Amino acid sequence: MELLSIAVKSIFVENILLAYFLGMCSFLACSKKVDTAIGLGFAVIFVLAITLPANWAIHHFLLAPGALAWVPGIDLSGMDLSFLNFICFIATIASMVQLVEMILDKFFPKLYHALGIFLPLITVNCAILGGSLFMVEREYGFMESTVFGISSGVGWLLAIASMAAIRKKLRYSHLPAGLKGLGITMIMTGLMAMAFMCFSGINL
Amino acid sequence: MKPSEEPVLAEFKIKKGFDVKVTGKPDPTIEDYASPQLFAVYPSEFEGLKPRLKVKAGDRVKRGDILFENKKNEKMLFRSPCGGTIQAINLGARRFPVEILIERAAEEESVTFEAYTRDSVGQLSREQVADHLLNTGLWPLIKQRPFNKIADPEATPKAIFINAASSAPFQADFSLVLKGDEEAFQTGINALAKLTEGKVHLCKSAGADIPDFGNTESHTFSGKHPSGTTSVHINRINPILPHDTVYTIAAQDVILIGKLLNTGELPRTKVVALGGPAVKESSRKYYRVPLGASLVPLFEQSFDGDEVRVILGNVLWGDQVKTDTCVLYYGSEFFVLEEDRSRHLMGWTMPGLFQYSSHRVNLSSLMGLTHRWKLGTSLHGSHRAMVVTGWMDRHQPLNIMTDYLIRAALAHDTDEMVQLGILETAPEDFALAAFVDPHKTDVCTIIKQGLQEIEEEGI
Amino acid sequence: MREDTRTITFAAIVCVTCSLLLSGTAAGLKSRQDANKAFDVKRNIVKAFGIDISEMKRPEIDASYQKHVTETTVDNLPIYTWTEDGSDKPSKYAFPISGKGLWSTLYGYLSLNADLETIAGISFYKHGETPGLGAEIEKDWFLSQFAGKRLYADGTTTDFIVAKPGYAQGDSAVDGISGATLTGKGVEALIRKDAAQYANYFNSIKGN
Amino acid sequence: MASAAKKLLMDPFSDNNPVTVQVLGICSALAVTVKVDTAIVMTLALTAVVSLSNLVISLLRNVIPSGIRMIVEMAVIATLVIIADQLLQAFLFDISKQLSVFVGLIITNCIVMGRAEAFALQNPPKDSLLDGIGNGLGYGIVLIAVAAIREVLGFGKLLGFPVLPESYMGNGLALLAPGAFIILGLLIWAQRTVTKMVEE
Amino acid sequence: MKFLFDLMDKHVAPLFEKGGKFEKLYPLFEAGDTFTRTPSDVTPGAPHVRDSIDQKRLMVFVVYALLPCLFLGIWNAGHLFNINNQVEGATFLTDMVRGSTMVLPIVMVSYMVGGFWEVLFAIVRKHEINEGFLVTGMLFPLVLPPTLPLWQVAIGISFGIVIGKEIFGGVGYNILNPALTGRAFLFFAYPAQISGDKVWVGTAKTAMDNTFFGTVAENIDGVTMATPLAVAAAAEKGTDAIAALGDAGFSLWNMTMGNIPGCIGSTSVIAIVLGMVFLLITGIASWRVMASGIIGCIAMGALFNALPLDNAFASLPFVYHLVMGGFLFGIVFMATDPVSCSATHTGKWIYGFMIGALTVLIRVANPAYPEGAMLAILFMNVMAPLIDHFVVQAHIKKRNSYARALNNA
Repeated sequence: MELLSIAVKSIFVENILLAYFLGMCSFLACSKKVDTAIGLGFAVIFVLAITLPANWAIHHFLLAPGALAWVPGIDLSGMDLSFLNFICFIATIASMVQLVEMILDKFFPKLYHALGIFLPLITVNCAILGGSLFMVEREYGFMESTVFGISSGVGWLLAIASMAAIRKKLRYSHLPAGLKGLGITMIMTGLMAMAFMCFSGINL
Repeated sequence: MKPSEEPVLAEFKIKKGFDVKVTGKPDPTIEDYASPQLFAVYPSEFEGLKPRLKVKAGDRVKRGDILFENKKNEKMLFRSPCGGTIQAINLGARRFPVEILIERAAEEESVTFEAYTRDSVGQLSREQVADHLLNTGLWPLIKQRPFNKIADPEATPKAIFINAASSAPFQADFSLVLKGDEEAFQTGINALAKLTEGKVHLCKSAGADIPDFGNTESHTFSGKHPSGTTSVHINRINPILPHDTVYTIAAQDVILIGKLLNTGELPRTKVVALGGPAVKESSRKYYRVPLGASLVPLFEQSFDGDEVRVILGNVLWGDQVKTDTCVLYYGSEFFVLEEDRSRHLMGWTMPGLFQYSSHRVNLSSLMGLTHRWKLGTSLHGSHRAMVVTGWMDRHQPLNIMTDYLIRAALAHDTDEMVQLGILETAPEDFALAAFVDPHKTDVCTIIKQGLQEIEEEGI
Repeated sequence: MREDTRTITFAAIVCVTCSLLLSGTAAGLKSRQDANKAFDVKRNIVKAFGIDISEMKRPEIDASYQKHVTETTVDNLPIYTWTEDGSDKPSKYAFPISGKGLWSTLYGYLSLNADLETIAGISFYKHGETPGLGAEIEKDWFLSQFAGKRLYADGTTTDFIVAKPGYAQGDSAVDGISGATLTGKGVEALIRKDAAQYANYFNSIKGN
Repeated sequence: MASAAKKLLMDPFSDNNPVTVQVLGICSALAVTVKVDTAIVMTLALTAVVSLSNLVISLLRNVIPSGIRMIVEMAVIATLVIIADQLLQAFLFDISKQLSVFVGLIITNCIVMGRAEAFALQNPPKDSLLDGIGNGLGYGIVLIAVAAIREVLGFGKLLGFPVLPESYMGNGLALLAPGAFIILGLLIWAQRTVTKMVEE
Repeated sequence: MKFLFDLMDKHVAPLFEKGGKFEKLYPLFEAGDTFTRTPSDVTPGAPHVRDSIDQKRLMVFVVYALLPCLFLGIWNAGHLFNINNQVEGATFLTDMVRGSTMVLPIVMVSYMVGGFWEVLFAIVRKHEINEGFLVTGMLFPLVLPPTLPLWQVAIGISFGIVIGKEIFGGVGYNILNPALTGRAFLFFAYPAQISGDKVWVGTAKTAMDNTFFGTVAENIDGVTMATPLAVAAAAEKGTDAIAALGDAGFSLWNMTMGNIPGCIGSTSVIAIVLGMVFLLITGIASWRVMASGIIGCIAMGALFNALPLDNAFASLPFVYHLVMGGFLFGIVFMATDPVSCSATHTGKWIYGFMIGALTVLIRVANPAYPEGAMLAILFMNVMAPLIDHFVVQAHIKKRNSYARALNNA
């Protein structure tokens, strides 16, 4: 139940894009076509689902205050390496993306070609790093982190896919010159965020 | 219709559609029309044509002499419908010859070609048939899909569709036209059959008195308009896939080809219907008219006033032509409407008893079953942004999402247009959509431009 | 091969430099950061004791905390006491409160007067409620209502109420926030919950 | 000031603004715009990081082995961000609490990486530093503008001081995420209408 | 009459046409001109005849459909006011008069401010004035509580019209329903006044007020009453929500009648059904959306009934969901807005169903917003293009397989 609640919350209520503004760059750049958007969305889900548990382990066993207490022989329980969180997380993300790319290339070439161009982009997608940082801040456990990762990705996918569909519909619109592109996308994102707020406060 | 259903021999019942109830049906009698001496050929009738003139004003021509050729395909010739003197060649924008006026001589000389019987046509090769038709100037009667343009002689069509059906208001009834010309029709079919390795489909309206012909596969279509349009026939019988080509031709044009082959001379006459609310009741009938002959005397006695619109075609689909037009290369009916610029007080709120409508928003739609309306050309409103209501799709029997196709065309998204099936269509298929649309979108033009874009880009 | 060596050397240098920099910063600033965190807690406790800290500077708050506040734990529950100058008996008792509001968990401190029945003050230091609605719980108009209200009805149980806005009646009710009924309900529930936890303790010292 | 240097510094303010024109780095920008003070701190942090990273990368530009270029850039940026975060925690604790994870997210802010890649790798240190400062402040202008509008609309205050009459009723939407998006959208509209920029 | 029209055509029209003195104000002239008489345009080409309906007629007919709601809303506002202020000798007539003073200003502000933006954008952006604002201007006040301050009405309709519609290019180009956008804006911007759990039903205004419309009992500054949704949402765990509603004075009957507190237009099921029947007979609004919406609402309500949940609202029979709050109004008048709703047939079924289901879900599971309908519609407005995208893709797939199958046959 707790996990379900996290899932619903991170897909709808606290959508990582619409409520926390994360992953905006790729959201703006890749929401012109629905198929691209969906491809990128799945790539994000995939990478979030892998990096969050990995980062959780790194944080939990290496970096958190007192995390090194398990090391036999020396008393390291006083160590607090949490200031290394950022750099370790981003390194994990970068190497995970690289790894995923290689595995896909080797074993699922079709999927690799479908996602190919998006994967490197994901490294600098702040939704991924943000996911890890939120996980630490909210003190999620391992399962919670995994669920949070996947459902944040799903939330992001939902947002970018519907935005892509909306932008397709917007092609027929008669927009003021200055609003074309970035401007209207921003406002539309705002209206979308407003619509998503209907879920805020849902208690399951 | 599901693909699993057997399409051969089938009588196709088209469920979706709409009949525009308009007054002015022509009597099913054919009258011979004694034409004046003025004849004309309109190069502007042929879309995509680049004419190179072979005559100049003052030249004397025989019936069947070359008037101009197509620069894009120099085998494609256009010949004179009568013998006489070239009176004038009127140029339009960019010095494009829009009309060539010919004064018929009292004594006509004719160019003759080789004659065939219905069976000897069968001995010819595809190339011979095509060259003969190109040379005699009758090839442009054959059109092709996609793009609804003059057929490409080099293409290998997977089928040929002869349209002998009619569903739009007062299209000429082919069973009437056919009487007495069965032989020519069969000859024409035999010639066409040479052009394809596939089948020749003869599509008829249900209930029409048209016998079966050899060398063809007959299909009957019933239902409201547009059950009689070529697009519907193609869609139900053998839909076009990307990179397919089919040839299409109107049934009366097959007779013209047949006559050419049988007689070795250019055909002299065809039958046209004259109807519509603005035509006097006594004049509403069929006329056997010489090809290319001036229609001024006929029109003068049939309707009066300047505020009329003469349409080559029917009320839903056709081009407006001048009131002093001559018989054109294409088409077998003229439809005359009044130009209606009347304005109605508070039109937006009146119950709408006296205004024709297909929508239940107007009370008049209740009378739509039986009553026939004297329609005019009023737009009944002004243009508004298009809203996808699904109404445009209401009467569309083609398996096409009309609204989305139009949107894709508006957005110049050629990929999506092709995916949505624009290649199967011609602008005329969207006439009903434009008719019912409350936003007064100029749908047919949008589709036409969409098709042009795709043709320019290549599929 | 030479290229590879160079790359590796370069990477090593970058790594070492970065880690030196980082460890240096982290070590050098650690005590300051910890002090900050500790101060944040202190400030909220002082505020919960009903002291107006809006005009006070950091050293003053620190000093005031040093001087007046004592931390103890009873049955693993933290308790903070406030002793006035020159007195040896605590005059106020504070304990942490937390619980669900509408969207988020609310964290704060609640303090009691020496009678151990009425509220001296309350503060919230962490929440994620809607600005302008639920977030009004950290505003003075809302918090200042609590002072003097009765928390324990008969020494053990509590019937503290966050009422509909404008409907607070009696000495153990405060007005809720209009438009944020549920945050108010949450505040009511968490006060009741934590008050019940501490009821035994307060009863025991009241007996003395 | 030399006009070239001035151009480096001033261009990002409007004509080549990283947020409204180049569409970079909006991610974390909006989350800290509820109040002006957080926006200003964020601006300073980002400006410091982007200018210093530009400087460092530019200094290293001739010695970085191309194979590990990106990783080195990443390491430099991450280091700088962590230092910035540590400093904030030590000296501006309240604000760093409000900025929460968003300081850390400067790492993935496309402006930093983008300027390092696009500018610092090809240009001398002095220019790179100026470019970094210019871009950081250009980003900051947008951030602070959005924050100012949100704070005034939402609280009737600016930097905590009341600017609207007491009776002004705060607009709650301006404080929520949709408000930030819409205000930024309108700002972009205004800016592009003035500069006559059209995106197709 | 004819003389007047001739005068218009000959002397007034040229002033506004190209090169005329008031060329810039042409949209205004055009609107007035075509309002009095249908335009004289003829078809530009094939098809040479057109159907006699136009957008103006459709939009105006939607406004007609809304009139019963407005009428009952006015009566209800006055009626509740008079009851709560213990006005003596209140009759139907005085109820109406009182209600008019409360409701009509809201409608007028909505039309005036909305119309102002429409005209401004039409002139600046050189497009025609679209009759769509007639519908928006009427829909918007009907989903507001009757005591909303007028300045909020003005801000709300401005946001709805400008951000919700005009910046996209006007009616037909927008993504969200403009009236709903305005309503949602108010909901989040000024939740205290509009959050939907309580509605002010009466404020004695001035002394003159009192003498004019009957005597108001003294010392009443205003009464707030909970709406049925708020009562049901507040029902304690394990209790019977029907009983709670009954205690608060709500029965199925008065919720159907509509003489209960709530938004102006959406309390009376009877009035809404009148409008619904009109829309369905004329075929203006999509029956698919309405049907699937009601099915969705019933299905979700029944599902909650069946689940063993410890939530009084969840166990409320689904019939109540249909008559409570703004659901019916929303699904009939707002969800069916052809511009913002799903455009494909299949899409409409999904769209409507989801609105119904989400409405109940939000009502039951989201204690923050007892009124789920408006937000559910807004959310589905956002999702509609995506739904349509998938429907169109599926259609393309089916088309291709149909063509292939026939070709291989």
